[in-house]
Amino acid sequence: ETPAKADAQASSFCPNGELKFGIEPFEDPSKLEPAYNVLAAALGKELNCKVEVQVVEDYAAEVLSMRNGKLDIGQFGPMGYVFASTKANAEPLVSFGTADGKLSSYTAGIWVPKDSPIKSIDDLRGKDLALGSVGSTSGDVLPRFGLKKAGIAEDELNMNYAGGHPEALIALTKGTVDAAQINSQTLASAQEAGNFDPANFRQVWESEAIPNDPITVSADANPAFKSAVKDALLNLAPADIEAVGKFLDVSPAGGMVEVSKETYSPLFDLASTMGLTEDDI
Amino acid sequence: MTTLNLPTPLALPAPPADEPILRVSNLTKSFGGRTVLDGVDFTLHRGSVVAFLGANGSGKSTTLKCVMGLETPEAGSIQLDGTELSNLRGGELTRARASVAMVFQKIHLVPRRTALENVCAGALGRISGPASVSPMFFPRELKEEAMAALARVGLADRAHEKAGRLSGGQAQRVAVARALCQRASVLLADEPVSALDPRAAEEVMALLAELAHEENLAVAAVLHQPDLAMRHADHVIGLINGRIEYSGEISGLDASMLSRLYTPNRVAA
Amino acid sequence: MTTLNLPTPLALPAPPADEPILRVSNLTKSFGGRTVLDGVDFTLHRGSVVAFLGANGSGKSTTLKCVMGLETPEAGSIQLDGTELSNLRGGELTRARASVAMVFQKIHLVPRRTALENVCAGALGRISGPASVSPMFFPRELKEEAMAALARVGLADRAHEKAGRLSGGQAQRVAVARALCQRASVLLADEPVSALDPRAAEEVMALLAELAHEENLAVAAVLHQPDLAMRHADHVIGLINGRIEYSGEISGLDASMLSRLYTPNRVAA
Amino acid sequence: MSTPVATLSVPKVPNAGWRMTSILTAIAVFIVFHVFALRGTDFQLSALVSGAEGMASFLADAFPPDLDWDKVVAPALKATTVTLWIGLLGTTLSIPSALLLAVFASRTTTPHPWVYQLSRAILSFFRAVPDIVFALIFVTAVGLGPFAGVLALICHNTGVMGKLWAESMEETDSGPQQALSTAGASRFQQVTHAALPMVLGQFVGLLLYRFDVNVRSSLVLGLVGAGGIGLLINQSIKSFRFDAMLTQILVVLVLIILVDQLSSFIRRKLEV
Amino acid sequence: MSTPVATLSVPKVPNAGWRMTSILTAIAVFIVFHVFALRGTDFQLSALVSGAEGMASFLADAFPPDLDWDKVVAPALKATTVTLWIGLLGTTLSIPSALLLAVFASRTTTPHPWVYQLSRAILSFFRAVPDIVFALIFVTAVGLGPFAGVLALICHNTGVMGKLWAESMEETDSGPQQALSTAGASRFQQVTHAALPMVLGQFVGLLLYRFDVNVRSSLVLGLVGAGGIGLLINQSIKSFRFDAMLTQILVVLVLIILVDQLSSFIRRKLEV
Ligand SMILES: Nc1ncnc2c1ncn2[C@@H]1O[C@H](COP(=O)(O)OP(=O)(O)OP(=O)(O)O)[C@@H](O)[C@H]1O
Ligand SMILES: Nc1ncnc2c1ncn2[C@@H]1O[C@H](COP(=O)(O)OP(=O)(O)OP(=O)(O)O)[C@@H](O)[C@H]1O
Ligand SMILES: [Mg+2]
Ligand SMILES: [Mg+2]
Repeated sequence: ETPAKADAQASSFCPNGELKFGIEPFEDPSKLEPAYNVLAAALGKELNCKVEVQVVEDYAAEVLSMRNGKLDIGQFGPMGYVFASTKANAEPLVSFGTADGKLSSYTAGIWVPKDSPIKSIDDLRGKDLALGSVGSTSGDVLPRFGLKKAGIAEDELNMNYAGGHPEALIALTKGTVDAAQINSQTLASAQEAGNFDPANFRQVWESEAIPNDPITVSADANPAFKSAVKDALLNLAPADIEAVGKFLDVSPAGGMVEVSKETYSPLFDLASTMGLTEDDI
Repeated sequence: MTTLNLPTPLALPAPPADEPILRVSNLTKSFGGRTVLDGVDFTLHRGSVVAFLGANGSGKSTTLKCVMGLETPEAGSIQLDGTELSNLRGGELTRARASVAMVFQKIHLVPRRTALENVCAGALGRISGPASVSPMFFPRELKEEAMAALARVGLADRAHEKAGRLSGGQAQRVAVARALCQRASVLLADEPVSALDPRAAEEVMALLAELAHEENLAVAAVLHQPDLAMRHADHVIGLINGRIEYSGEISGLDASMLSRLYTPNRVAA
Repeated sequence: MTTLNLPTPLALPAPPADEPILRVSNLTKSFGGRTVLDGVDFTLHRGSVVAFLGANGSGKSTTLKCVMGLETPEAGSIQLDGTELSNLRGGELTRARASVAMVFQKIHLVPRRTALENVCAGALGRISGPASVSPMFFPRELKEEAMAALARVGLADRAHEKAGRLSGGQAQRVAVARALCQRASVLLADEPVSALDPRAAEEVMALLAELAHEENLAVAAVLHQPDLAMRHADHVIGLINGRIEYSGEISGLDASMLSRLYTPNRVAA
Repeated sequence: MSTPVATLSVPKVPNAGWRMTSILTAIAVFIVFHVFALRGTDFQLSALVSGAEGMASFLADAFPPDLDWDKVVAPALKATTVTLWIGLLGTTLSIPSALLLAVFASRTTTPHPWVYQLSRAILSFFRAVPDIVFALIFVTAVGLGPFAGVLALICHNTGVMGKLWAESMEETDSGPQQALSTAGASRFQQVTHAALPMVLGQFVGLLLYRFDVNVRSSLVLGLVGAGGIGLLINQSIKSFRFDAMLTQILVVLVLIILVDQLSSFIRRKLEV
Repeated sequence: MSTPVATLSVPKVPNAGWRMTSILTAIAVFIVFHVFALRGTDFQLSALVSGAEGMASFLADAFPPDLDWDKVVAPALKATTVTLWIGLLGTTLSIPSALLLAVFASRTTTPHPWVYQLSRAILSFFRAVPDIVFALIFVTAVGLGPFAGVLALICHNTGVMGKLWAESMEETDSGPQQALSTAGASRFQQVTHAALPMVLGQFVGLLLYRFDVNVRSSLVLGLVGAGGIGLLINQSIKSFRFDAMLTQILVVLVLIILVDQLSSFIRRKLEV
């Protein structure tokens, strides 16, 4: 790389001397920022521009700032991406791959204590179910979709938001609810931290696999910038992704893999079925 | 500092003495069914001191508060220098009011401000703009005038004491000085010497008489000491249960009148 | 309502008259470098009225506040009925204090409470338990005693008026009634008649003298009217700049002494 | 005035130098802190101007409010009653503890300096623990739902109201209380017969302020499954239904205005 | 006393019947509301007792606090300074608007009844809009980061502080202000020379209370990616590190106690 080329890149892809990279925290945000900082540092080196990571607690702010051109790169949860795509014209570039180069995925699930009389999703009628937080893919939309498919109306059981995945898990382990949503990622990290012993619990429902969180840029961005970011991300060494991948239950982590809007089309359908988006998308 | 040199009401040529500067007619006020003022009529003239006498609760303070617009009478008219106050609004009313100064029975100083600052505040009707925003910016002329006012009531040595730290009598003197600093043409004083020691009371009353006689102010003072009234007032008004029962020369205030004024009357009011 | 029948200090056999009930020695107090009390000594005896005279700022209120424990003197001792107050703590001190009643120069009523309720509050040292939690629960005997106290100061007809709505003189009478209701054996009154009309002032001073002479209380009253002191006090204490300059029979208070008392002294204090 | 205005030179202010120095120091510290703060927060008003368009488009999304009765207004009203109940209990049930701690933590009414320090520490503790944490603690005990939210609010509100009440007692004229203390009234009696009646209006004002905060803190409560209008606003945001959000905010606005009117009505009644 | 205590029968309280009726009505309304509220929130103290074990185990998880310097304490301190800056700006920059609205929205200082109503409406509006909504609006304009958080806090704080200040002015002795008004002082002068000096202590107390709230307002800050101690507490919860959470809460506690001390120090300085 000649200095001249680096300067050219800096001027075209590094408008204010730094790129803003927004992260919607997913399952377990502890140590998330340092982990993402590793990834951002690697990305910054590739793009020759400082990348500033910003962890937000909610996708709405991230979508809105991307819509107004105030956010350059954004990672969203699958459902957040649906809104980012429809509201901020976000274009997915890559997501996390497994060691064998495939797109990683996770599942949502509903768990009950081992000796619970609840044997299947149908038995949830009249019971307490802990969800995660509002708008969460695996913590809110998917379990409600599962209930809907099973023909259970929302007022037939007592559903409450616990505030997040770990909170839902606590509600179950402390015995204050009959059932709780726990997705495969939370399950893995809680198991590792010793907060959850699957032997004492049973999964009564599991969703289909959902592709992992995409990293996006605005579709209106300079195509050269888009491809530069994409290349940079795809070129990241698995070691740089490792820290993040762990939280996404992708272990051992592979490199990034390319994704497109189509990859997430089931989620668009899900959003419109659940009435979250207008049908005109 | 031009603000200080503005023509004050005192600079106007004095109207003929028989033209009252304040004319109050038929003032009527009641609180929750209790009639406190019952058709009060009186006039104040430049150059003369009027003493209001009356038993506790006879309506002296309420009369003065009505004149100052701090209580709204049910009926009656208040004419200042020929102008009916109820016809004035906003800035005009404020300016008219500024020509009447009041010493409150309850003193009403700002305890966190110094004596000097409290006295200066009496001049706020005259100064405006940035200089009036904070005591820090008060023009030096104003502070010097306030010092002179404090000296007139014998409190120059405590100018920088916070008002909340003064003794009862000291605070009352600051309240008098604040009214002086207003350069008003009418001065209403509600028991201005009640907390003063006898010599100070005598001096402050003499000061009020001097303001009336030498600087041509109209002064009205509520007093509970008929002897002070006799020595310093030109005219006396006696209130009984919200009605004026005596109004006239100080010499007419004989023992029987005084005894009537102060006879407790539990039936009325 | 047994609480009301507890033995009160007044029920104790009176000590010999030459034994002072309150002995204050060498009281010294300064505020921020300014010496306000400079070795004040005096005694109060049951059955006698002491008048405190002195110019504004001479330290009269501060003296009384030190006795009541509202200001902390730098030096000096205060003995109540032979007991040094600084040796008492907690409940004992509260009980000792309850035998000394005070009328404040600044009145200090609770404006939201009625006159009657304010007077009843003077008896709080005597009643306890649920009956003392709220005016609603005050025992009837207490309210009737408070009514009698209000009647003694001529305000029985305004018993249910909120204190904040009373005129200056009316509020001061409530403050006196509150002190009466305390059934104390020592009564300290700081300018208790400053806002009263002359007849009321005369009556209240006569009442204080009656309490001293007939009910054997020790009364101390700060006064700015030497003539009231002459008519009602047995003993006079004159303060100049925080020092006692005169202490003796009322007859010794001649014109030259009075003139000394009230000569403004800007050098000291 | 024909006669010149009398004047007298103003004596020197005692300690003027020292006072000036300490005022200037305070101002300097204040400025330095602000410089750090402005830097630390990337404060740039120009960014606000240049992004005004974005705000406009956000507001355009919200207008006109979605007034669909069945889908938006009715659920908002229903959720508001839930929040109302939670806020009511969270406020009134914390009165006893807040009052007690306030009396102990106010210099003018505390029975003892140690009690004073201890109560202030307790109040600080209740304020330091975020209400989500209280919520979590209670959720483990009573399960998800509004009850846990009420308990969390009670704890947090005790801390805030106790502090505000204590300070308002410290700032009020303590004369009447002193008068009762010299009459031999116990601390408790001084409080009930002087301190409290003096600050009643402020107490009511602060209480209703907390009520209104507690009603709005359903946002946090939404996190523990207490539901309420906060949850609906959250859902509207997450599904980018800003017009519905506006309607829900308007419902909250009406509620707040009503509480405000109630506050000033009661305080007027309490006036002397 | 040997002589019987003098007594006199107490005259009837005027309007006693009407007053009693209105008090009883108010109490009845109060009770009815509470019954509804208790039902509406599943209020069951027994649940709290039976779940005490759960709380105990939660607390056991938190003790002892994790005092690992590098991993917990140092990041907590660093995050706290960020929040401190945000809280500082969010508070001080809202002073001008809050003060103006407070003066207009206080019955004793407002220049006109319409101005009064309007300012109160504006203050209510600022309080009705949840701070996360302000945060979203500003994020669209200035992007993610602390600046958006500061702007959101300024808006919300204006609403709260303006209301609290207005009420404290209404509750304070207006005598000095009346004295200046009769001296012909303008509204503005009455405010600067009487109303404000009278309530200065309360204003400082309320201001520092809001500072401490703003420092803790993790919800908004987390939302806009401003980070801060609130985010760390959240993260600790989400990763079940309750011992680290306790440490972070202790850091907040220290901060709150310091602010509290500052508040009482300044208020003591302002005392007469
Ligand atoms: N705000 C109020 N509400 C109800 N009654 C009031 C109010 N203000 C005054 N009063 C009553 O009006 C009557 C007259 O009061 P005012 O203060 O004018 O008396 P005053 O002549 O000044 O007496 P004093 O010599 O004691 O100062 C009194 O009976 C008083 O109780
Ligand atoms: N808290 C305080 N701080 C500073 N100085 C004070 C304080 N209280 C009183 N003083 C000063 O102490 C002196 C004596 O005050 P005190 O109130 O005892 O006077 P007094 O004899 O009662 O006067 P008056 O007749 O005016 O009531 C005065 O000069 C007063 O300014
Ligand atoms: Mg009066
Ligand atoms: Mg005095």
